Amino acid sequence: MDLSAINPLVLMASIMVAATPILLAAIGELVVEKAGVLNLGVEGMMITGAICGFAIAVETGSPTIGFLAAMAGGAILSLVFGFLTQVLMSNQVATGLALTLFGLGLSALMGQSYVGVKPPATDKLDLGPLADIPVLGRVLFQHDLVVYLSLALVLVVWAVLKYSRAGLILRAVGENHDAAHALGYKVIRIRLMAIAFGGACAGLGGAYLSLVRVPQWTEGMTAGAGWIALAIVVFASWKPGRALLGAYLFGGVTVLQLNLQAAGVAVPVEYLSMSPYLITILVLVIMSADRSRAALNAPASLGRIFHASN
Amino acid sequence: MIRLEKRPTPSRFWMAATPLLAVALTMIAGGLLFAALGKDPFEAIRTIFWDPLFNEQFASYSRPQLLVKAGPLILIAIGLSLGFRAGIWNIGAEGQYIIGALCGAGVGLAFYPAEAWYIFPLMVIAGALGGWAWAMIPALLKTHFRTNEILVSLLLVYVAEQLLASMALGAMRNPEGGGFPGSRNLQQYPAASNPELIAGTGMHWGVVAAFIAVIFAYILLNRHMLGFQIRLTGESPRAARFAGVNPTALTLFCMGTSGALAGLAGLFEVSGPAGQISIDFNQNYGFTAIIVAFLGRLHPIGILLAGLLMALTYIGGELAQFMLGLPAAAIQAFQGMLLFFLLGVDVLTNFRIRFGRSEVA
Amino acid sequence: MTELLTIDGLTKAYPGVVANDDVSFAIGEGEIHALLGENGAGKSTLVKMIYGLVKPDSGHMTLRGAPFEPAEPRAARAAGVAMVFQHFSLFDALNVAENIALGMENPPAQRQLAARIRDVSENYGLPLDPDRTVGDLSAGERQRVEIIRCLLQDPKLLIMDEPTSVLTPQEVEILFTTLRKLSAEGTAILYISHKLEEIRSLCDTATVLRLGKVVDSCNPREKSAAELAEMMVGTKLHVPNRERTEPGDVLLQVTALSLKSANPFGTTLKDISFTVRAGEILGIGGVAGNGQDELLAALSGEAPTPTGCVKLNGDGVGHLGPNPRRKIAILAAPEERLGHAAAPDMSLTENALLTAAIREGLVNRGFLKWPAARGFAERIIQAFDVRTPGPANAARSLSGGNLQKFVIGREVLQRPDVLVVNQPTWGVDASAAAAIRQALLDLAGNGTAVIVISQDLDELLEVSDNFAALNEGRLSTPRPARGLTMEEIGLMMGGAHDLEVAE
Amino acid sequence: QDKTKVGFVFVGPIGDGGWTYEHNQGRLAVEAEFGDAVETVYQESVPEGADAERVLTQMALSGADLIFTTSFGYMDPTINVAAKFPDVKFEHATGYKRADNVSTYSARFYEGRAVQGHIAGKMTKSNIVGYIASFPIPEVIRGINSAYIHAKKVNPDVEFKIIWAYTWFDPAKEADAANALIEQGADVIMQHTDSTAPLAAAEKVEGVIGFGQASDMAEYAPSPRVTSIIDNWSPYYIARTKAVIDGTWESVDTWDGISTGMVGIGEITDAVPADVKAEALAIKDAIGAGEYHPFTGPLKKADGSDWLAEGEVADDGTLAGMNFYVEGITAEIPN
Ligand SMILES: Nc1ncnc2c1ncn2[C@@H]1O[C@H](COP(=O)(O)OP(=O)(O)OP(=O)(O)O)[C@@H](O)[C@H]1O
Ligand SMILES: Nc1ncnc2c1ncn2[C@@H]1O[C@H](COP(=O)(O)OP(=O)(O)OP(=O)(O)O)[C@@H](O)[C@H]1O
Ligand SMILES: [Mg+2]
Ligand SMILES: [Mg+2]
Repeated sequence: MDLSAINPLVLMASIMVAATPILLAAIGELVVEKAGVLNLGVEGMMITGAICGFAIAVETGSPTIGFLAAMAGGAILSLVFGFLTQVLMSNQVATGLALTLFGLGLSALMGQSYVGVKPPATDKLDLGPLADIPVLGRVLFQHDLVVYLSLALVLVVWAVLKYSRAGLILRAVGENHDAAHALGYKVIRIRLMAIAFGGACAGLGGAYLSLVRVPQWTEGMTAGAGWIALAIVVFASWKPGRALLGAYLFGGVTVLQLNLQAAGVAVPVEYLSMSPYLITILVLVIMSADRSRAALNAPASLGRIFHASN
Repeated sequence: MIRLEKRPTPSRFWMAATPLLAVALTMIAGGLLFAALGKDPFEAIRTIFWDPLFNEQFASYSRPQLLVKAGPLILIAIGLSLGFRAGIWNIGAEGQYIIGALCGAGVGLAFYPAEAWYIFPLMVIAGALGGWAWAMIPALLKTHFRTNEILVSLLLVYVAEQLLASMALGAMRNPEGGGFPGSRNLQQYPAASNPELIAGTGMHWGVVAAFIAVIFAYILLNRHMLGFQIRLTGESPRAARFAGVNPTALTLFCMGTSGALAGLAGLFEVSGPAGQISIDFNQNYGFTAIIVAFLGRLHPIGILLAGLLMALTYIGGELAQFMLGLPAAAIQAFQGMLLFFLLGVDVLTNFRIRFGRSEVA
Repeated sequence: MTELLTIDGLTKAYPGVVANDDVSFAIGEGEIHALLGENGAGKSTLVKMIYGLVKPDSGHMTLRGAPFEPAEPRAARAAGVAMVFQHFSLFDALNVAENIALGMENPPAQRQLAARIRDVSENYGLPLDPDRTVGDLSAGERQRVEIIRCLLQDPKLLIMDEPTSVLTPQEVEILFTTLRKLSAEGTAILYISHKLEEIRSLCDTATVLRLGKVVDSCNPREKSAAELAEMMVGTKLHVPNRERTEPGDVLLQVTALSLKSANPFGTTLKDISFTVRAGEILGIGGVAGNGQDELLAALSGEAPTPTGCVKLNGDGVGHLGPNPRRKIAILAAPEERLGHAAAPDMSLTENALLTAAIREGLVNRGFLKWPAARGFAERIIQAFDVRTPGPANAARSLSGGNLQKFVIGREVLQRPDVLVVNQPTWGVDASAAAAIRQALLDLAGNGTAVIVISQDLDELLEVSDNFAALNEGRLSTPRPARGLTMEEIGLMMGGAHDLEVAE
Repeated sequence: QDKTKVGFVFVGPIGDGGWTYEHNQGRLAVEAEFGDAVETVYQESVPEGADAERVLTQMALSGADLIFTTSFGYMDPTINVAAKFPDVKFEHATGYKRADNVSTYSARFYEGRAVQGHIAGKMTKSNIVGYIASFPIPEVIRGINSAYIHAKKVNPDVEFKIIWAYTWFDPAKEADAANALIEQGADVIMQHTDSTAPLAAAEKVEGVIGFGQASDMAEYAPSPRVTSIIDNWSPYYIARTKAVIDGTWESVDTWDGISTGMVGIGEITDAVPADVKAEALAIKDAIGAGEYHPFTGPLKKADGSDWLAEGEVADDGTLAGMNFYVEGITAEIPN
């Protein structure tokens, strides 16, 4: 066992990269849930984003266009969910699961000719002298654009939800859709926009996997990341800042367990492999035990079907 | 303009007609998909929906296989539907299925090579208990700490998968298996096996259990106070409490029952069709069953039919793959479409579609 | 008086019912105009059309002479129409300022808005703290939020759909002062209420709707409440009567009951004690949100208490849940009809089963006796004149008044020894309310101890033998209802809380 | 005359870029070889267990003459179905149960690992080799041992850091594992999982090399991918199909390696110094010619007990069930 082999700074930098896909998906889902919609199809949207981004990046040679395409792909798929649940008022849990199934199939179909292809490289953002700052430079300033984008997104979502009128309306719709409707807000339209935003974020997260983190296209490559993103939203009790914490914590435990293995720590491998899930459950328990807080943050209309009665 | 108008009571006609409509729509959309992939859409649809049932070459084999494939789906979905009806969301049946299989197989393997009549019954009990216990974790966390059961049950699936891998590689590894992962094959150990009961029917104890579960759930929901309380809780938790329902007990009952049934499904599968514990013994029955439960509108008879329909698309999909060279992904997308349509057209049951402005009554 | 809004031939049909049928009338500037009608007469539908929430099938409106066709509430608000809804349109998890901002077209920045809220609310004698979470407010305070939301927009026309059911008499007085002041400033008010006395004291004109049609209009000050009711119903109204009987022995005894609410926004009960005798009706008044729900829960068994806190015939029953209490004939009917007393999407038969399974013998070793349950539901429908095609219909398909009759009937027919009802006639029209009160009186006449929790003081004074008031979870000492003045009652209810009359 | 129908049952999607991908390449080679004389059918992503048995039965019912079942977990289903269809020939990959109409075949990947181990030992500057392993089964352990023995032989200071990913295929996890190893000083990454993610991770860090696994992964050449082990099933599939066509098919157990081309060594790139490359090729040739066996004594087990004496060569039985590390590897094998 050689724990000294683990460099905490390097570890931190890895965690940021490992956590970015789930963070993106989680922050998108957070907005969706704040609008009162439970979309369990994150996994399906992520993987669709992964292939859309990959294919377009390969075809155009530009990862940036790829990322945009991924967002479009995720958003379009999410609107299928939006149409079914908001317009046709189907059950959100079942439709979300169906979306995941469909997304996995669709992405595999779309990706058939992209197996074994190497995508164009996504450049690290050149932050010049910042990158050379001794400690912080390695941790904070040597990433690609999407990592910073994900952090900025957390900030923006936080600020918009807290301070802007759009955010207020979004929260109102998620809190009491009947009252929002009575005040003249277009509940369904607002929710569809939130759903599309969530889809775009999930798509971007998926593309980050296929274009940066892995990078390659393979069927089923998201391997459950979408589900983790869902867990993180509840874990965060619908607060963007805590979603960041949750994503980094989960990413952190995942990366840490591999590091511990590499360092030869004498904990059975299966326990290390389980640890990210067990620790997430543990934290969930601790957080929900504080009853009032979690209850207050949960959007009261979450998952309920809205039908304007006139 | 098209508007939706809520019906005072759900339409019985559409309740029966929507599944047929959904299948028809799926055939059209799926046909387009298959045509886009360069396959003959009619042939593809026929292969998926017709051949498993009526093709001379396959039907005599595929038809009973429908039961084999649908059995665990129905068994799990019935359990889940009880909870879903009450607003208790166990979506970790996959994990409970794994643990049930591990516990059941563990008991069977522990007796190896003894031959006694009681071994299989003991395994059944162990399987049910295993699934039950695994479901009790999210249940108790929910009742004691208000932890969200959707997430805990889901996260426990991943934990169960790790346990499964470690069991297949470790404690349950077949000592005569040359070091390969996987347990002894229980089918080759008569006292612990779950054989086909009547040759050529596909009927094994798991299928029997699924049918019993359907009948049991039907009676429970329609004739028994407990079933009434379950439905009431789902419709209106506050009214349920007013009616004297104990939400804690109900949560434990629903989670426990769904866990036990999932565990049973796992046990019957490992001792029957699958035969052994292996690293990827689980094959998404637990997740697919959620879809089956909703397709069946959480109604026992509906679930029975939905399970069979789902099994049909699996088996038909397999035939389409190697007869027509359709990629597995196309089948998966096709199943997704079927679900979308089934969920989407359900709106007709509860709503009336109106065109233009409503006329004066 | 110049006409502000004219309504001409508005018609709106829903499947199977014409909610508004060729409705025409006019509201003048500064006029306080009442809209009267039974449940389902079409009042809410009409005002929703004015507010742009519902589109009329035909007919048109003019506002200050110009055609007025609001496509959405936004347009109505822009034109100077504001509305306080029958069912609150508030967001519990948001604070007061946010709730108000949501109802405004171009709200100022949060800080300025908070200042204006303080300003306006003080000005009208309706103090409000903009930073408080709405879920924590009492019903009266919540209503203030709705009103301030309207006032901040300087409306020309203020619509109020049943606003007073949640206020103490003093609060009602203050509200009326505010409304009169607004009216004097030129704001027209369209006022909907089932409380006829209020309408008589407040309104200048009344338009009466029946089955969607305008059947009459009058100056309510010139009519008696009974006359108004007759105009609404179209027939003579039955006035509840009872023969006063001597109360019997103490049946229910509550001693030093303290209970924390299960709801994070709820009220804690503090040291409540009272007794009810056989044949007695105890009326419990108080503004909504002062512990009514919690008290009902403690008595129905939904919220278990220490054994000795609740005694029936001297035996402690506090620890018993709802069903064991039903077994010993303690029954209850909660306030919330849909979702508490009844399950909206279940049939009336199933809703009959909801509370009657034990006393009516509708289960046999856990198995349900459907025919018996249906029979019981039919009996309720018969005995209480519940208007519905049959027991197979879903609870939500009934109008509020009919469902309320069903709920009360369900408990009454189970021959309770103790019956607790909360808001038995909330939002129910005059004739249905009279029928329900009569049922309660008859029950007491047969020796049942009845507790009526209500915010309708007229109702309480009409039916109760003794009266007590809930205020912030405490119960005042019960006093004989006869001879109590509104003034005294108001003080028992905690006065006007922190309200003051506008100058 | 009827076409000969050859069926393939795959455990993953043919787009996995690794194990199943290569088997499917074998299928395509059969099609190319025989043209109209054969028809191939396949089924991908077939779970092991009950589904496999059904798929096999349906394939047999549809008239297949020869069926390749390409995953260890199909062993019992293959045997069961074969018993019901005595006229159909079955070929099961990586298993050990045979019957009159069931052959088994597998590849000696550890031979390729010997070549990689040699290059790793020579190339590492940090003396740390990272190894991403899938599951602790004999095949994987064999690979680790073979690589370690040959790395150690040329670099006594070499140390192996092993991460068990508990998956054959999870690109994100494999990438994380590779990163963890690199961050802990590994400058050579070996993998026994199927995605290119570890190579992509290696590519991002200057001076780290890796190897293609299962397929050539040439898109990462010349560096970080310096060579690869390629599963090349085509010759075997062609030969067995021909045997069925000719009527000469018999039940056999095939365990081939470099000599028959079943295990291919991808081009060694110029990122490897010429002398090292030459040595590596020499090892490959010696193994291919049968002159050298990667497990040749003296070798001890990790617990210090003797295993192979000087010059002694491991028998196939021990190799097939290998469940121990050789001396020098300090980690524990999980189970
Ligand atoms: N969205 C709707 N769909 C169908 N019918 C409706 C709808 N809204 C109202 N109705 C019907 O229209 C009629 C008028 O309803 P409305 O709510 O306007 O009555 P109201 O006079 O406000 O009654 P209350 O005094 O109980 O508030 C009722 O018969 C009701 O059943
Ligand atoms: N969206 C809707 N679709 C169909 N019918 C509706 C709808 N909303 C209301 N109704 C009908 O309206 C009637 C109830 O109307 P409403 O809610 O105005 O009742 P109410 O008697 O006014 O009770 P309350 O005073 O409690 O509001 C019921 O008959 C119900 O079927
Ligand atoms: Mg109403
Ligand atoms: Mg109304």
